[in-house]
Order: sequence, then structure tokens, then C-alpha cells
Amino acid sequence: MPSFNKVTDLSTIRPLFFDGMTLLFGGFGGVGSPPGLVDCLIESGVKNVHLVGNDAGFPWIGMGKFICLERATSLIASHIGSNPIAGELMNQGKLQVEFSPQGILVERIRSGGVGLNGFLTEIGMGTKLEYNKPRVKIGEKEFMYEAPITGDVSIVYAKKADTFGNLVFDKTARNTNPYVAMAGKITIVEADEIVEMGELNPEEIIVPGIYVKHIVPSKGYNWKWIWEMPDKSSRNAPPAK
Amino acid sequence: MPSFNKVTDLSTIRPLFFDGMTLLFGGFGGVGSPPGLVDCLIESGVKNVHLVGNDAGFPWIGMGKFICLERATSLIASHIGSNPIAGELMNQGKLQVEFSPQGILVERIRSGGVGLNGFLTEIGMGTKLEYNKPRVKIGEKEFMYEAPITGDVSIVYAKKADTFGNLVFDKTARNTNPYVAMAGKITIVEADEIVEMGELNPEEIIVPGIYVKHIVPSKGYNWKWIWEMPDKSSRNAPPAK
Amino acid sequence: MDMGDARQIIAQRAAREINDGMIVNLGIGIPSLVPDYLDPSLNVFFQAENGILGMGPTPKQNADGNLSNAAGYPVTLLKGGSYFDSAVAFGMIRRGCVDVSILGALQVSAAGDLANWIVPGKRVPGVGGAMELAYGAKNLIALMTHCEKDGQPKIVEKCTLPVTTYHCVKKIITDLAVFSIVGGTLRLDELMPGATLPEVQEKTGAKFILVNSVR
Amino acid sequence: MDMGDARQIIAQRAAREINDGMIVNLGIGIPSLVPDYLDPSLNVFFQAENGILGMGPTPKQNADGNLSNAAGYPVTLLKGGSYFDSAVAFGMIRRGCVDVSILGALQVSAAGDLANWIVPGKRVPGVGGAMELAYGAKNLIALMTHCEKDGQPKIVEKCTLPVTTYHCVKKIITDLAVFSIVGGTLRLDELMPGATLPEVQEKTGAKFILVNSVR
Repeated sequence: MPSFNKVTDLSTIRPLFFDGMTLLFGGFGGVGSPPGLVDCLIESGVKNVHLVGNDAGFPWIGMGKFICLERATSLIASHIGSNPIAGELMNQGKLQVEFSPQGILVERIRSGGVGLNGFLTEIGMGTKLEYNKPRVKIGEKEFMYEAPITGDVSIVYAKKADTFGNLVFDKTARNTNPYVAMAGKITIVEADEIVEMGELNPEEIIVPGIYVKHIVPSKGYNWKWIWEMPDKSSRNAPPAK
Repeated sequence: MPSFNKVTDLSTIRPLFFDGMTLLFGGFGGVGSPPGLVDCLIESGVKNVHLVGNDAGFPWIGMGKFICLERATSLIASHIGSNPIAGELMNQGKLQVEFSPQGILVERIRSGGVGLNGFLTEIGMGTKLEYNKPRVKIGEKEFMYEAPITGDVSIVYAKKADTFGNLVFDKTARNTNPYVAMAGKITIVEADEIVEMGELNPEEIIVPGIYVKHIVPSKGYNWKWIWEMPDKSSRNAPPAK
Repeated sequence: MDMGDARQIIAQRAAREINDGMIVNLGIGIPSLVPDYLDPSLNVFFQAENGILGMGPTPKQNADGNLSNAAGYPVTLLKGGSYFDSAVAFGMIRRGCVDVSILGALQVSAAGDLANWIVPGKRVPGVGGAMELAYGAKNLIALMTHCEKDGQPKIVEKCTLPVTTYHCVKKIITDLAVFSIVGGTLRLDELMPGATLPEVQEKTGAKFILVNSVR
Repeated sequence: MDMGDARQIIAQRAAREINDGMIVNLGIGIPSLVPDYLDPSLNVFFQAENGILGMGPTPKQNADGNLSNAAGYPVTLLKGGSYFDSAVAFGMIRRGCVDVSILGALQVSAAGDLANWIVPGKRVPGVGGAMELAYGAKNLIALMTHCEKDGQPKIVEKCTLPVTTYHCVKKIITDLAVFSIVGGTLRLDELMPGATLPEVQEKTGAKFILVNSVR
């Protein structure tokens, strides 16, 4: 089925990134962030990027590698505690960070990904994380409005993809990836294994290929996890590559 | 793990149904509706039930069997076209029907099931299906508010359950079942097969058992599908049992 | 031409709207006949609201109650197809992942308003997934016989039946003609075989413009 | 008592709050030490925000980067455990499926306000999933050393640090005492071994009442 074949290589992907784009990335503490696509993003040279993802990774892990290059203008995330450089950039005014409660953030991405117009919640009301989000009164009760998030480009890491882009994830590397895949105008998948259509069990497909635009093969994680480092402080750990 | 064992029989389930309860039911045209639990509901004798589900089934299929007994006071559904008796009851004022766009209805059940406070959409605005739902202005744009739905009791049909209540579904019998399972205060599962904890592949579990209160074994569908009937009019098809 | 023939002719014409690589959602009624006329060399994935992508033809035997389309009738699954839940199915639909949605209609207005969910006091099918499909599909095609049995036109200036979604229909295919709705204007694109312009003008309840090729 | 001992003592006491059949979420810091003190005969499922239910102990070997807790450290999966996405993980949390959530804290007020996400200008971990856990968990227990290193009390009348969630903490366990917050009132339930009431009174920055058993 050539018209359904979405497998390509990084040379096709690199020009899809552009200055000023909103980039959604899958992963949770770097687990499930696509290592090859992060490197491709770095090599693309793009800047002024607006990032949305669970966290800032570690300085040498996941999206942290890109953030440390000071080419992201803003970041919406639930925490940046594992990446002290992101904290410094924030304090220096070089990176604008909007913190979101973790589960609310993934719901905002989902809301964009499923074509809804945002949702109401009580979580975060009256705290600093309310920012200037609108309040909405329904009957006698007041809620906070959370807007949907979509991206110009989404990057996702899967365990297996078929050539149509049906995706299967590995254990806790699934995390935010399914919704990031749904919410990108252009969704790019890095997959450890790419198989023919019909080789995935249709019951275990987590993301149907309808959301996926491009698939590239992965060489796996190219960083050391913090628990593999001799010095477990994220400040001092050297880049692995 | 006895404290995590939720397998029981219908004699435990019957008293959980009560007059005036809100009952959420899984299924789409009867496919994926739990046949044994519908019969158990009928036998329980409860009345004035508020039903929420995708549709009214067929007169002899799914929740249609119960609706025809005139013991449901109201129904929120996306259509009742396959159950002419439901249409008659509605026209006679015996069944109050609120129509919802199909995808909006399952999102309302999901919103309740994941503990959010409803969502905004443009779908249905300006049509009869807007009813008196609140409009919400965000910036310059106006949306319709859809409230979350939860149930006193949810009934669900699974292909396999382990004793903790982890669920796997069968093909298109999955449909609304995962969200119905999340949105019930008491969620009861009818499963074709019940296995020990550890026997399901943790990657393919669709509903984690955390949402499930009781599990009963199923004897399978006890009705004929409309495409199995000699006369394919849903008006004249005789009950199969 | 009897009603059955008319439905087949409409379906056959609608099949020509489907191109290679498309994701397609078909409503019940006439749209369900469209696959019979599809060029089998095309790679097309049919999606349905209950939670399936990549539906194949009706099984010849061993039909499975748990493998059905949104109307509850048995189907099969093509290679590369997938099962998912109804919320994911509608997520795809609202998000614009469906290239073309082909729906049956009761009335369509000149502005593209679709009425297909209720005939008050007579027929109460309910709206099903039509509102989401009308909202999200990149292209929405309405199929219907040109007139009611009593001769009333179904293409109208303003729908008299309750509207499913306003300004959503892009194309109307009937047994007499093919119309587009472009920038809020109804345009006659084609006459179906055997139909004449005066006949279409007489049986259409709304003003329309002509493309040059139609006369 | 050094800081390390204090943390272990707090974790050990916190473990007694976990009963058979419970679903438990543990935050980072002191809460991550709790499983070491849990009665192994109990059936308990630990849940984490990234998307796992039924976490088992740290693997002795062959740790897997793709099988981790919410802090990114390797874990194992117990029989009956499951993997899911983060939206489902937080759905469980907000819906009230977690029986007890045990979080680290920077400050807790007498009314149960929790501050644990930021020390402005100093430490910016970010809020993570704490707000949802505080909102949804049936029981929220805050663990912390009783005072800052400089002796400042962490139990206060009103939080000076930015609040994570108001009125959410039900119990506070420190190296000196166990408090409950009942109906908006802070109540001393237990003294930890070696602690005295005058010491606790001196080192607590908020008024509290006593249960009869404490003197």
C-alpha cells in the first residue's frame, strides 16, 4: 500500500522544523522522548521555538538537550526541576516558563488533539498557576478554563510502528506520547521497530496511524539515565554523547 | 491476593440496583452491552431509572430490553432509531429523551470519569440539541458548555477480566465501555473470561482494574443480531429468548 | 427509474469522489452502498464512529457480532486497520482526520445546512455522529434522492426540518444532479445521465448558478 | 538525630498508614522511602503519574529505562499491574481512585494548605502532579522534617511559600509528631519516640489542639 507508507528518513524531517514553531514533545523525564528527533531538531538550527511537554528533561536527556542551547523562547511544562539549566534560563529571562499541573497539561494537549475547545476544572484555582486563565461560572459554581493546545509539529517515540503509523509503546515510555501524537498538525514518530501493515495486533494499537504523518527508524536512547551516572546530581552529570 | 479479588455472582449484583438510580451502560447498538447484567437489572425489579448510553439498542437487544418495560424515566443517548418502542414511549411522554451528539456524549461520560468539570465545544450550537446548555464566552469566541456525566452504577461488557478488574475488550465491542467503566460510582463488569492477576499482558489492558468494583462471569450474548433475523425490520423481530 | 435504482446511481457517482489514500466515513442509507462501486485498486480506509479504522467488506461467513460498523452490521478488518474506543473515534473526526464524510440527508439548504436527524412526530432516529462528522470532516458530501416521494424538493432555500449542522455540506449528489456549495452559493456542477436542466430547475427548491460546462 | 535518620523515621511511621487493599501514590523525597517499611504481607498497589499501577521494587539488575516511576527511577511491575498513558493516570487521581497520597512538603498550614512546588528565587522544581493528587486523593498525608535547617517551623498558621492546594492535607507526619487536620483544626495525635510536648509546641508555628492520649 504505497499511498499509506509514511516511512522516511531524517533528511526529510529536518526541513519540517521552522523558527518560531510550536513544538509538542512526548516523554516524561526524558523517558519516551524521541532521541533521534531531538538531535535532528538541534541539527536543524531552528530557534525561537515554543515548546510544550511534560518537563524540561535533564540537561543531557530528552528535550533538555535542546533547551540548554537557548533556542527555545517558551516552555509550557509541569516541572523543570530535573534541569537546573532550564531554571537558570528562566531566572535570567531567557526562557519563559508557564507551569501547569501535570494532569491538566496532558488534558489540554488531549483537548486539542481530539478537536474540543478546552475544559473546566477546579484544580489550581486561587494559586499562582491560575495565571490569567479565564474563570467560568456554571450555575452557582465557578471553574477555571483550560484552553486546548495544538502544535505545528509533534515529535513522538514509539516502540513499534507499522508503515501506516499505527503505534505501540513500551511500558512507561507511553506517558504523554499518544496525546502529543494527536495534537500536532504534523506528527513525526521515531520508532524502535518498523513493521508492515497487518503485523501489529489491531487490539493493541495505542495510536491509530491516522494521526501520523512521518515515521523514522530509531537507534534508541543515546543518553545515560541519571540512575546510571556515577554522580547522581543533575547539575554535574556530563553529557553522555 | 484475596483483597484484590472482585469476582462475584449475580446475587451480589442484583441488590446494587435501586429505584431512581442513574445507570450508565456500555455498548453501541447493543454490541458490547452486557447481556447478563441487563437481564439482572430486569430481574431486580427496579424502576424510575435514569439511563445514559450511546443508544436505545433494539427492542430485544442490549438496553432496549429494559427500556421496553417502561421502567426507565429518562434516557440520554445519541439516537433511538433502532428501537421504535423507545420512540413510541418518548412520543407518549413515558420516556424523557435527551439527544446528544454521539461523540459529545462519550466525552461527557469521559469528563465525569476522569474527574474534570465538563468541556466546551461548538458542536450542536444553534440546533435543537443545544437545549438549555450554558453558553460560555472565551475571549471573543462563544462555545457551548457540556457537563460531565457520572453514574450511580455503570455496567460494562469485557472480553477478559483478571480478578482485580483489569479489562480487555473484543474488537468493536470496546466502543463506550472504557469510559462507562470510569464514570460509575459502582462499576460492574460482565466478562466472557476471567483470569488470574498476571495473566493479562499489562500493555494491552484497556481499563485498569482500579475502576472496577465487581466482576461477574458472562454466558455471552443471549439475543439474535438484526442481521441474523429473517425479517430485518426492528419493529417486527421477535425477542430471541 | 425506481427508488432502488436511484440509490444505486447516487452511490456509484459518489464513489468517484474517493481518491487513493483517503480516510472515509460513510453514513447509513445510500452511503453504505458506495463501497460496491469503488475501484478496488485504490487504497482507502473506511472509519466508523464505534471505533474502527480500515473496515473491509461484509464477511461471507462466520460474521462476528463484535466486529461491526456503526450501524451494527458485520464487517471485516483490513491489514493495517485498528480498533479503538468511541471517544478516540470521534477525536479523529473532530480533529479533521477524515478526508471525506458521505452522509445521507433529508434536506440540504442552498447555504449547505444539513438536516438529517429527525422528522418531528414521524421518524426519530436521533443525531448519532452526524454533527461531529459535519463539524470535522475536510469534505462533506450529502447523498439523497432529488425529491420526496410526493415530489417535494429536498434541496431548499431554508431547511424546514430541524438542522443537524449549518454551513457544512460541500457537495450534494442526487439521482438528477451534482451540486457544490462554494462560498455560500449553490452551484450545479453536473447533470446525472438522463437528467435535463429544466427538470433539475423544476425539482430544486433553491436558486443555483451553473458551471459553464452544464447547459 | 541527623537528617537521614529523621527521614527514615518519618517514612517508617508513614508506612503504618497503609492498609491491605489500598491504592497508594507516593511523591518524591521522603515518601519514596515508605515502601521499605511496608509489611510485605499486605496487598498494596502503588500508582504513578507517568502511567503505571502496581509498581514493584527497584530491579536488582537489568534496569529498564522504559519502566520507571514518576521520578524516572527504574521499578518493576507486580502481577496484575498495568501500563497506561498519563491522561489515564491523572484521570484515576482526580476521580478519587487513589486511597492515600503521601507527598513531601515544604510547608503545611494549620488549615491544611500545602506548599510544595516552589521556593521563589531558590528552587524551581515545578508543581508536577501534586495539585491533582491534593485534589483527588481520598487521604493526603504530608511528610516533612519538623523544621528547616535554620530551625524555622514548617507547620505554620499561613504558608509563606506559594500554595500548591488549599485545605487538602489530612495528616502531617514529621520526625517529632503526627498531626491531623480535622474540620479545619490542627490536632496533635502522637508524639514521635523521644519527642516531648514542650518541644513540639516550641517548634510548631501554628496553634493546635491535643487528643486526650497525648500529654
